[in-house]
Amino acid sequence: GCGSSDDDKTSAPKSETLTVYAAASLTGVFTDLGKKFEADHPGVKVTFSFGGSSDLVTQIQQGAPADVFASADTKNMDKLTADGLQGDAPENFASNTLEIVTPPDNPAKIDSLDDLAKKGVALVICAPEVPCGSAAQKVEEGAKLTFKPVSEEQSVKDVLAKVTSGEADAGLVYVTDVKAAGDAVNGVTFPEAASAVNTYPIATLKDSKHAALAKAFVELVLGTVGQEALAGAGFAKP
Amino acid sequence: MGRTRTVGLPGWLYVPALVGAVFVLLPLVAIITKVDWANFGTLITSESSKDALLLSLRTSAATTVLCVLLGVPMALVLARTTFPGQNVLRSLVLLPLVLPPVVGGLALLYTFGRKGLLGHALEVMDIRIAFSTMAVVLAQTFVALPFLVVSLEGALRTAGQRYEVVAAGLGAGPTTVFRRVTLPLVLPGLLAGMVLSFARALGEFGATITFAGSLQGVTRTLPLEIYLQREVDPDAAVALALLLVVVAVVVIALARPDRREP
Amino acid sequence: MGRTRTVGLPGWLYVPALVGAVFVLLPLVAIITKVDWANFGTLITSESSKDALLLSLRTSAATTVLCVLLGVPMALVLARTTFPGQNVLRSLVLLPLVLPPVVGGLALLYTFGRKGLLGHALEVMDIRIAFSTMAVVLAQTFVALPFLVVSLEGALRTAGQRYEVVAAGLGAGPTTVFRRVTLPLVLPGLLAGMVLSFARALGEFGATITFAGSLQGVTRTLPLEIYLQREVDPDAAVALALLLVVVAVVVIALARPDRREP
Amino acid sequence: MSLELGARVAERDVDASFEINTGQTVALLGENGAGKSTLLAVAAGLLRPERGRVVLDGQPLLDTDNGVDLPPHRRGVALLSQDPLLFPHLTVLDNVAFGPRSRGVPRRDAQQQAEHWLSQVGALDLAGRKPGGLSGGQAQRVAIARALAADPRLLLLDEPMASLDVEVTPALRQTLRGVLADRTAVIVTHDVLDALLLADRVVVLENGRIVEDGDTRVVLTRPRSRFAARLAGVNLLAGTWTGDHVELDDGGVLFGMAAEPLPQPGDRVVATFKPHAVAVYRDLPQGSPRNSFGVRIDELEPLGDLIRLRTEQLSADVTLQAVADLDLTPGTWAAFSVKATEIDVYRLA
Amino acid sequence: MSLELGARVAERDVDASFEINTGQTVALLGENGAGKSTLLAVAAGLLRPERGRVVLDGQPLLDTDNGVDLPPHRRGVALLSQDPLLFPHLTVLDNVAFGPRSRGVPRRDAQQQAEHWLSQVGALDLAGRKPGGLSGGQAQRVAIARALAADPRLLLLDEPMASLDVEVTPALRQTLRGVLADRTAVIVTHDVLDALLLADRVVVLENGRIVEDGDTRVVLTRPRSRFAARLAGVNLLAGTWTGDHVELDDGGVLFGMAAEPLPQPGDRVVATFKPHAVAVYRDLPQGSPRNSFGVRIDELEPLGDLIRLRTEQLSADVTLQAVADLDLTPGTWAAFSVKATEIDVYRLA
Ligand SMILES: Nc1ncnc2c1ncn2[C@@H]1O[C@H](COP(=O)(O)OP(=O)(O)OP(=O)(O)O)[C@@H](O)[C@H]1O
Ligand SMILES: Nc1ncnc2c1ncn2[C@@H]1O[C@H](COP(=O)(O)OP(=O)(O)OP(=O)(O)O)[C@@H](O)[C@H]1O
Ligand code: MOO
Ligand SMILES: [Mg+2]
Ligand SMILES: [Mg+2]
Repeated sequence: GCGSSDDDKTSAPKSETLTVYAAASLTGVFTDLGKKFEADHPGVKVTFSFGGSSDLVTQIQQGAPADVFASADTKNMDKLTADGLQGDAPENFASNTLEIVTPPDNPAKIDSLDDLAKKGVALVICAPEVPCGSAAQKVEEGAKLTFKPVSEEQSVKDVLAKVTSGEADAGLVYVTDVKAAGDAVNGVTFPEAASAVNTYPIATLKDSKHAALAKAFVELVLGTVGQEALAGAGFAKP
Repeated sequence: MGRTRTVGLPGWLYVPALVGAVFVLLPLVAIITKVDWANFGTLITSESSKDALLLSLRTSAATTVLCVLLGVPMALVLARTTFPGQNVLRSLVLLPLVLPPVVGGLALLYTFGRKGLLGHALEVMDIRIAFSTMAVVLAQTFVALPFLVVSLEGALRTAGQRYEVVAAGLGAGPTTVFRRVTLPLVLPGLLAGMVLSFARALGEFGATITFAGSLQGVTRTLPLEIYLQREVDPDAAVALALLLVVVAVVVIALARPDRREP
Repeated sequence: MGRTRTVGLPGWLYVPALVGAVFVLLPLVAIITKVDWANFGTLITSESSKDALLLSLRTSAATTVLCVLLGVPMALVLARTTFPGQNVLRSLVLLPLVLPPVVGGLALLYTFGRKGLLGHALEVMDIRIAFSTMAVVLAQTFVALPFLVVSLEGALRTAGQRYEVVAAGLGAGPTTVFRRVTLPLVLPGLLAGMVLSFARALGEFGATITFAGSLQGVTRTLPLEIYLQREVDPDAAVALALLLVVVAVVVIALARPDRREP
Repeated sequence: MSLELGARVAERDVDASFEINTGQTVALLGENGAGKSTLLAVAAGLLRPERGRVVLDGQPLLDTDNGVDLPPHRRGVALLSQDPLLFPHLTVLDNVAFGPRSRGVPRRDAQQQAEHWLSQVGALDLAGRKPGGLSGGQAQRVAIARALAADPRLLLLDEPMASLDVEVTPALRQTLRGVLADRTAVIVTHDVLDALLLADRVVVLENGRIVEDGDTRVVLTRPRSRFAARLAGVNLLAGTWTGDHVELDDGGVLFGMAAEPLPQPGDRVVATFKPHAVAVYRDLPQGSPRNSFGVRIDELEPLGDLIRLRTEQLSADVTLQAVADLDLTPGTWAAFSVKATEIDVYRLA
Repeated sequence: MSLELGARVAERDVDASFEINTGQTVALLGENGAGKSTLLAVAAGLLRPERGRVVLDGQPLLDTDNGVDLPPHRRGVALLSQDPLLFPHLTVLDNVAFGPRSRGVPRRDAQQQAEHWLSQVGALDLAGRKPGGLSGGQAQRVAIARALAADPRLLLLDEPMASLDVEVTPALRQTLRGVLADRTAVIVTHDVLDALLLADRVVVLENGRIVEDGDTRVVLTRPRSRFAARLAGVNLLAGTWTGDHVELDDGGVLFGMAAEPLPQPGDRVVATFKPHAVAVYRDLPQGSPRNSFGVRIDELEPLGDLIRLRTEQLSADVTLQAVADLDLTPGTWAAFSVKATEIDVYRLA
């Protein structure tokens, strides 16, 4: 961005588009925040590209036209900063912890983390390679338990889907996922969750053609409006 | 009217045929039972759904055209010429079929992306392909092209060259033979190939999200929208999936040629 | 040896054919350039990679068998009989092609899952499909079956019924006609369909992960392993993708029949 | 009656029906497009007519009025069509053995039968070949062997001798003669010899309708249709009997000998006479033959030691000497003259 | 020499070569599988032989020695093959107009030409049909029209008259005669009439080799090969000249008149005589004809007013009366007797 025409402070309501790349787990909250942002900035349209954090990073590395990137973990944000693609330094804006999820009728009678290791429980967790899986592994090791999952999924949503469909008796997902799923599931909190907190960082991007707008969006997320919305969706403070 | 007689099929054959049909149809029925009919209308007429549907139809149509332009010559070269390494080439052309679409999308990124093989050349020409609607078309073409090539090559081989040879003997040059004999004779095969590639393009997800991203109105096709809606509103996702199915059935039924025995 | 002559192709046709070939091949080259050759061996021989490869080969082979058992009768019924609603049925059978695989996987869950359409019936019989290798095969069959049906139906229609009619006139009953005339005549088409379904099964990702889950050695096929490795070790993912490509090329090349003009 | 074959196929303008006895062979004659192959297709069960009835030895194979329609493989009817259609994936031997094998004959026996029929058509040396490597006539011979090997209750042969060479034709005709002797069969042919030597009866089709049907020798010596006459090589003119002579349809007058059953004045009749009986002059002669016509010679054909002169309607056989003396070439005008005693006049049925 | 056609195709055991003048028509004769269609395919450029040379009007179309091999569409050679192969997606009219259109003739003119040729083969009324709806003979006629309409420099006809009816054959032969008169053409046929009326020259193939090549009338009246003799309807026996008589290859002795160029003792010769010249008895006669053979009669064929008796090697033409008097039927033993004056003896080249 060698001094491109991104001076958006001009009050002339010309149409501009801000592009936000955000982790899939932020879909609900960020869509709402986007609407809010558009209301605050007439003539600006916010579009989102939601996806797995690592997909998004790869795309940005290959030149995707992103102005803001919000990751579901620090590892993926680190890849970006390693390439020097961030604008301002990343800031953590939310965190998430694990919660046990079961079908509404809780057929396997799961009350605690220990119950997940019971024989005959169809347990589904994330694979250790993805963020929610490494969190699950930490919890498992911390509690000195040995899980025998029937499946190690690629993403939290895949875990949730197995539980909502009644296929699995229990799963380990994020608090926010349990909240978003509403009546479709039953959540069981457990104290050991505190040992594995997942942090969400956000940053503007170096090549952004709307640097000022991007900054404004990051500020919105970090500000009270953003934090309230995130809390409403179940996210904790970073 | 006098009717040419068909030889009957062995009766036992209907059993596995029925099992197969049920196996394919039951899941579709299952989807339909999950649809929230009360809100079906509002779910599929939201701004983002309409954008996604239109984008899907536009890009799939463009993909089909591109597949015909590139695939027909490829099928002809594979079916009508012989050259060393032809079999290897044919296998390679089939590869997008076997590549998980996400890997295909990655491969496209490595090719057309900023840091890709052609990245520098494209940058010099000031062409940005990735993350544009063009990228969606390229991703869909990459996965759909083998369908057209394979089905058309098969049709060309089965049709044989007897009529082409006769036409050449009557003085027709290669272009005339191609236009007036080859193409009309394999038209059913070509149409079948077009339907297949259109269908494959319409359902394409993995390569698109990886190579083109998911921007509403620009790169977010119907399958991507379905995926996204699943995060926030599973009912909407199911409704959209049904919409996709209906669109596909309509297109396939419209395109189906009146296939009579030759 | 005297050779039957082929009519030449118009010269201009080679240009788009070449463009098409480059378009498909360049991304494959791009992948190869990304491979970390120094560690290639160790990357693809890890325990999890070997498990994934073996599982992929086993399930894809089983899928191909299942596709033949169900798809051949289906193709015959579609090509050789007429009944009301046949065109609609044919479109519906094509649907798994157009359905994004993830949606297809959901549909399978809604059907064979514990709470699905057949869930109760299966539970009574104490059959648990989800999270088993059987589920992988079902998911792959669901997406691969249309390939076999479409290509075989095309071959059957192009081959026509003239020889079958002759055979019936010589006193052969439907089963004999099927075994001794129909099947041998469309063998190339059948093999092509088998290659296509095997390839599609080998690359299947979305439906498998949604319906079968992902557990090493049981349900985590090579595409799932690739996807997972991408999160932690992109080098390993690229190496595995290349492995998948090589396996596919080998299988396709081996299966390719010696296709001579009929 | 053992074979009853009738069909109406409006789309092809065919509406014909005939019957033959068990063991009889009928020759189906007629010009291109007359409907010969159509009738065979109906009998074999390959074409379903709007209305049709096929009864073989008392068993209805097709009866549209009563909804009977046996599938081809249950009819016991083998059809040798105009196109050999040998199974491309089977060897010549296996092609011929296909029929016996389908009847349940064990493999070795079937192959022996196949070898027998191949040697009958002079194609035993081709046994191991694939049909793709056969010449046109070789394929035709194998197709004949395959049809014969099927040993059907009814054999339908559509131009079996087309494209066979002069070396094999007489021998094959001899073979067919043996095969057809005690077999119910229908043979389509454009060759009068086939009809004469192989068939007991002749049915002539014209535009999808039967115009003649009778004993082979009777039809070919006393043809009542132009086509049969042409085929038999006799001259035929149609007209009306006046009681004394024939008033030809094209205006002329012809004197001849009325044959039994005697025609009545006003009856439609045909007059036939042999080309041999025609005397040829350069000018219209005066003399005893009261029947003379000015004609333009279209064609000269050698016929044994004679030359056959063809005009638009008539033929005359003359010696080479006469051709030379009269300087006859295509295009010459000449006078044809026939004695009344040489002309037979038949009442049309 | 205007057409030079030579090819060796080992796979099919064909190795033959002949030449003809511009405007000449040659009839290619030979038994099934002799290699006739193979030679035509080489000329048309559809089959590439190991070695071959095709030169038309001085222009090499194929010359394997010098690497020349023009593609079919640049040869100006039209081939009517044994299978009509009409384009199934085009109407009859468009099929016939295909050749002219490919030459660049405007649509309307091409269609007019097509109509002309369709009327020449008596198929104008089929113009609007699709080939799928034609009878076998109708398709054959349209294929002839299509080949003729292409107006090639060299016309190759592979059994054009097979499966045509007796009504159309003479007229079509007449048409072909006109078309072939000033055209370089090769016609494959199994019918001696086609050869006699359409061809200036005859080439006879046997097992892929040329065994006879010469003026039509000469070959058919003085055949030197068994096949040509059979075709011409004359009897032919091969043997060695002793100076006085012929010692036949199968052991007998034959007296006849040696023709110019006179054979020398020890020369290979053929003896020919007409079936007409054969007298038939029930027992071997004593008398002037010194040449008598005991034979078994295989077949009786009507031939005009006569009956042709066929044995394994010989034919005799006798009257119906004689057949009745001698009670001749297939299988009867009889004596054939020929006067020496009726037998011509030729030296083999
Ligand atoms: N498949 C078809 N569809 C429609 N009409 C057809 C079809 N085949 C033949 N016909 C027409 O039906 C009529 C009878 O055809 P058929 O094949 O029975 O004639 P044929 O007597 O066998 O003639 P040929 O001697 O030429 O073989 C012809 O006018 C022909 O054009
Ligand atoms: N495609 C082929 N491949 C191999 N051999 C063949 C092929 N076609 C024909 N032949 C063989 O080549 C020889 C010559 O065949 P060709 O077709 O030239 O015979 P033909 O003289 O045209 O006979 P016909 O009178 O039966 O048409 C035959 O022995 C035949 O079996
Ligand atoms: O976006 Mo993530 O990568 O859902 O855990
Ligand atoms: Mg016919
Ligand atoms: Mg031939």
